[in-house]
Amino acid sequence: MILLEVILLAALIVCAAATVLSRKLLPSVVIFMAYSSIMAIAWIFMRSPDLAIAEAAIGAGVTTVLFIATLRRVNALKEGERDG
Amino acid sequence: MADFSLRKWLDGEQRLLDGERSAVLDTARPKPPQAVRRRQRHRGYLRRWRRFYAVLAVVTCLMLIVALAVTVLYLPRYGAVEDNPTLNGVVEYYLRRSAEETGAANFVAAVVFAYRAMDTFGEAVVIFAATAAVIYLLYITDRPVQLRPARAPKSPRNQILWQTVRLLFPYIAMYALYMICNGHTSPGGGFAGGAILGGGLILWDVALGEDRRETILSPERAVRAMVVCLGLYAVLKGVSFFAGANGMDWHLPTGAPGHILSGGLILPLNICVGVITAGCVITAYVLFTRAE
Amino acid sequence: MEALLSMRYEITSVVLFSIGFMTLLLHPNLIKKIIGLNIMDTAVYLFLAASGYIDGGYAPVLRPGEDVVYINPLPSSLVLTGIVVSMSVTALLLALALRLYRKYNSLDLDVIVLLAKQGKE
Amino acid sequence: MLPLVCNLPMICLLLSMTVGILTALVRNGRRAFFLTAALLVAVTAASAAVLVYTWNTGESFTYTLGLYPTPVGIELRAGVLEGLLATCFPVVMLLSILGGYRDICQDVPAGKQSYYFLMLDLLLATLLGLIYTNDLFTAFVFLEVSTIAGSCIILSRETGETILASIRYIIFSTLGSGVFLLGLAILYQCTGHLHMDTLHTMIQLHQRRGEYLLPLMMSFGLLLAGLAFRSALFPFHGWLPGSRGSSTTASSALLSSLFLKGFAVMTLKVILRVFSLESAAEYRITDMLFLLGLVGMVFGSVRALMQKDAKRMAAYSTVAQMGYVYLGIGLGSAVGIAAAVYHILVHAFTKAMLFTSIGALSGTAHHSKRWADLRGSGRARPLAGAAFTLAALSLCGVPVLAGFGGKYVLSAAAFGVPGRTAVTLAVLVVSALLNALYFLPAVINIWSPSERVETVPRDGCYGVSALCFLGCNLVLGVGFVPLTRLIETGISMF
Repeated sequence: MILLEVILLAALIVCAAATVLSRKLLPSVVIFMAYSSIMAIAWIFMRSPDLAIAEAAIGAGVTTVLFIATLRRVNALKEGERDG
Repeated sequence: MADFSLRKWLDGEQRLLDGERSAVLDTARPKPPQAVRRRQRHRGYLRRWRRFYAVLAVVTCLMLIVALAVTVLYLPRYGAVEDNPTLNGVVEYYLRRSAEETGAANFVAAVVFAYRAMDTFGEAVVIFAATAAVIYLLYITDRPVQLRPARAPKSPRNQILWQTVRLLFPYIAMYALYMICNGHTSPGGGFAGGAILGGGLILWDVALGEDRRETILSPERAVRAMVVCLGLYAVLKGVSFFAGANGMDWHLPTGAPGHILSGGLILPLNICVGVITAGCVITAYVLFTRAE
Repeated sequence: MEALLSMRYEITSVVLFSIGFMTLLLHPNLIKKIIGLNIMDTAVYLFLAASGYIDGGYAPVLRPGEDVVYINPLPSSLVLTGIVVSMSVTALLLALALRLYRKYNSLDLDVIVLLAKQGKE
Repeated sequence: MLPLVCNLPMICLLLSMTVGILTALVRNGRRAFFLTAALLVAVTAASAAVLVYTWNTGESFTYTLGLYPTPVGIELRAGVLEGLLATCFPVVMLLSILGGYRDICQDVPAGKQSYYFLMLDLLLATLLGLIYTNDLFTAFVFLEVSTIAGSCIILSRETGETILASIRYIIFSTLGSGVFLLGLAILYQCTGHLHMDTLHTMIQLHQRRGEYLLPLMMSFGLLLAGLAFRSALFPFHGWLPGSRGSSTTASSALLSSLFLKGFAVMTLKVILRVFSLESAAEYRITDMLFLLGLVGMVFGSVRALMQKDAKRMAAYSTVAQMGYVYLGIGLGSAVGIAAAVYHILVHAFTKAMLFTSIGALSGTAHHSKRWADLRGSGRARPLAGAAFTLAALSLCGVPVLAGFGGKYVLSAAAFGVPGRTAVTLAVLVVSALLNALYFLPAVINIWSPSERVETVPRDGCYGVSALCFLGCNLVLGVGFVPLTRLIETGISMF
């Protein structure tokens, strides 16, 4: 069990490092989503289902959607309009 | 004159920029030669400072890691049952008495909405303030306010997406509502349920096609719903704070823990919080993709 | 080694905290900074939540009629508050990033600071 | 049944949040302004009642939020000091909004004005929350509310510069609150409480037994570092000048004079209520704060000397003035802390007056804040010129004005701490000289003749606010003896 937890935590660190180091934005947002999902699993290991649900819905779900919406808008802006 | 403030360090001001970026910057505005020379000298200065600060930051950070890691070893062991100061009377109280006192089977919900209700109200205000700030930034302008389609008009609706979402959406909404309304009996609650509801609304909005001007829930309506829910929260909790501090015995019937109609104020508060979270999520998404 | 292993969650959260902290301070790209902020926050939440775990404890939902050990619900409720707060701050920062991009056509704070300075001169 | 007065802190807190929330539905900026002003008056009156009540009873009271006694539930706590601060802060806020109202109308687009006032209401809620709370986690929640409200207040004028300043501000404040939360998590792990008074007993217990000394020290440091990030203590001040320089008058006045002070009050709470002055001295925290305060005083003044822009100069002067506050805390005695609190009040009133008068003066120069453009502006608006002059003189420490009281109290406190008297006095003198060095040319500049005289319409709002500020300034400058006694009483029951 501890082995599983250690692997999980190592994956967490790897994901965090990969998010920060990846050169493109969209991949790093997607890796961040994976990071949040792993975090949700870590919280299940701590017997906190409330947190796991909240993290999966808010961290991995909503935050990622907002990031992607922003990136998409930025790409749309890159092609056309901008003010001032 | 080099600027020694932490701000420069934070933003990496005028770092020697790599090829692409310096191309952007040089074409931005031609400079007279003297100014260029001065600027280059300035830039050299700042680059050295920048490097110094980067090294400083890394060193500070490493020191912080080591200090924290050593500190961690002095803390009570993870999961310890003995010698653990966190297992004191307070936790005992929550676990032994909260079920009968608040009527909620979920201890976390009891703590969030009954014992530490003020924190949760503050948190709901944070969500509301963030929504208001997003609206302030992206929505209100001097011109008449309007949303624009996220994609060029008349682009055909994606049929696969539309059919899938039409099938899925009722289940998502039902799941979210279940989670919000059962926050006091099972894990979940208003925040997670509200986020799921907001996600479902986003999906619905995407599937309806992004060439429309109107959205599934306009920011004004979302704000109105949020204000009503926050007001309700404030009134309910204000009365309960007042009654509690003055020793009056005012509370809703607590009911049997585990039953849907139990938990006194927790169920209405969960619904309020769910609406607030969902409103924040959908408003932020709508404005990110469609604001003029 | 034994000690490190027994404090695995705390150690991980310290490492994550410093990753997030460094990104927030040193990365020039705004989106990366926001991600770093989120990593830093979740690291603190991991630390806080780890203090609530009790060996052999059950999830903090009442099991009627059973005399079992539950985990400490207080850290969970604090972290629940925290997760939602960091989502709100993220939304606000992203909105700011969009505005900034519309003004300067860049998300790179180095470039933006320089453009802002040129605009002033 | 409690006396009705004891309910007032909770009512003020909930009222300011609720009014803020309802302001979102108000479309008209003027109506939102009146709503906010009414709220501020009500809160001032209520807090004054709390002040009088606690002064008469001679002890602070706690107010449990809900049916549950602490440490299970959470509570507010109010005493003389809390009452005093909660009375003064809304007054400063009201006067700043009044003084900067014309600029708000011009700088903030009409549709956004009600949202601007919404954020001001939330700022008030934050301040009240930080003043009254007796629970560390509640303080964290209010820190986050202040992050968002503050960023919008900075963004009052939407230029690229303010957006950048606002982002910088959010980054610094989230760093600060992240560090604060980490400290809180460590503290929770080794004590198991969040309620401040219970934490205090637990910490004393641990220290007597010699347990968890390292984690306690670490958490103390982290909590203070987080708050120092927020209150722009010297090495963490980087976000401050930009955010002050470019936003509207009322925003800069409020952010400089009040916003930072809420976190300074929280610092006091962490030192006095959660830990204790002895352990702060033992962990060398007071030495650290003393040193940073000293450096901040000199550094802020030197940087202010180099600015060509009035608002940026005032912003760097704020860095220096925060140095005074932390210097007072760093003296490590009750008198020193009383001096720090007194300086918080002095600076709140004086700096708000300075910023509003700069705003009024720049109205004659097409809203430019550069000294070159402000030349002769005092002749066009004599009242604003006089207010600027008096505020500047007050910051230099001329007698009868508030700044003199602050410096006097601080140096009197320094005499009680043998090792630090000489250093404190020397730096106080140097800082006063530096203040004079950058304020006197400014004062001469605004009064010197200039051919470019622009007539501006009379501004009644500003007149009222300037006169009130002047009155408060004189009161603080003359009445420092009874006021410090009040503050010392407040600290003894803090």
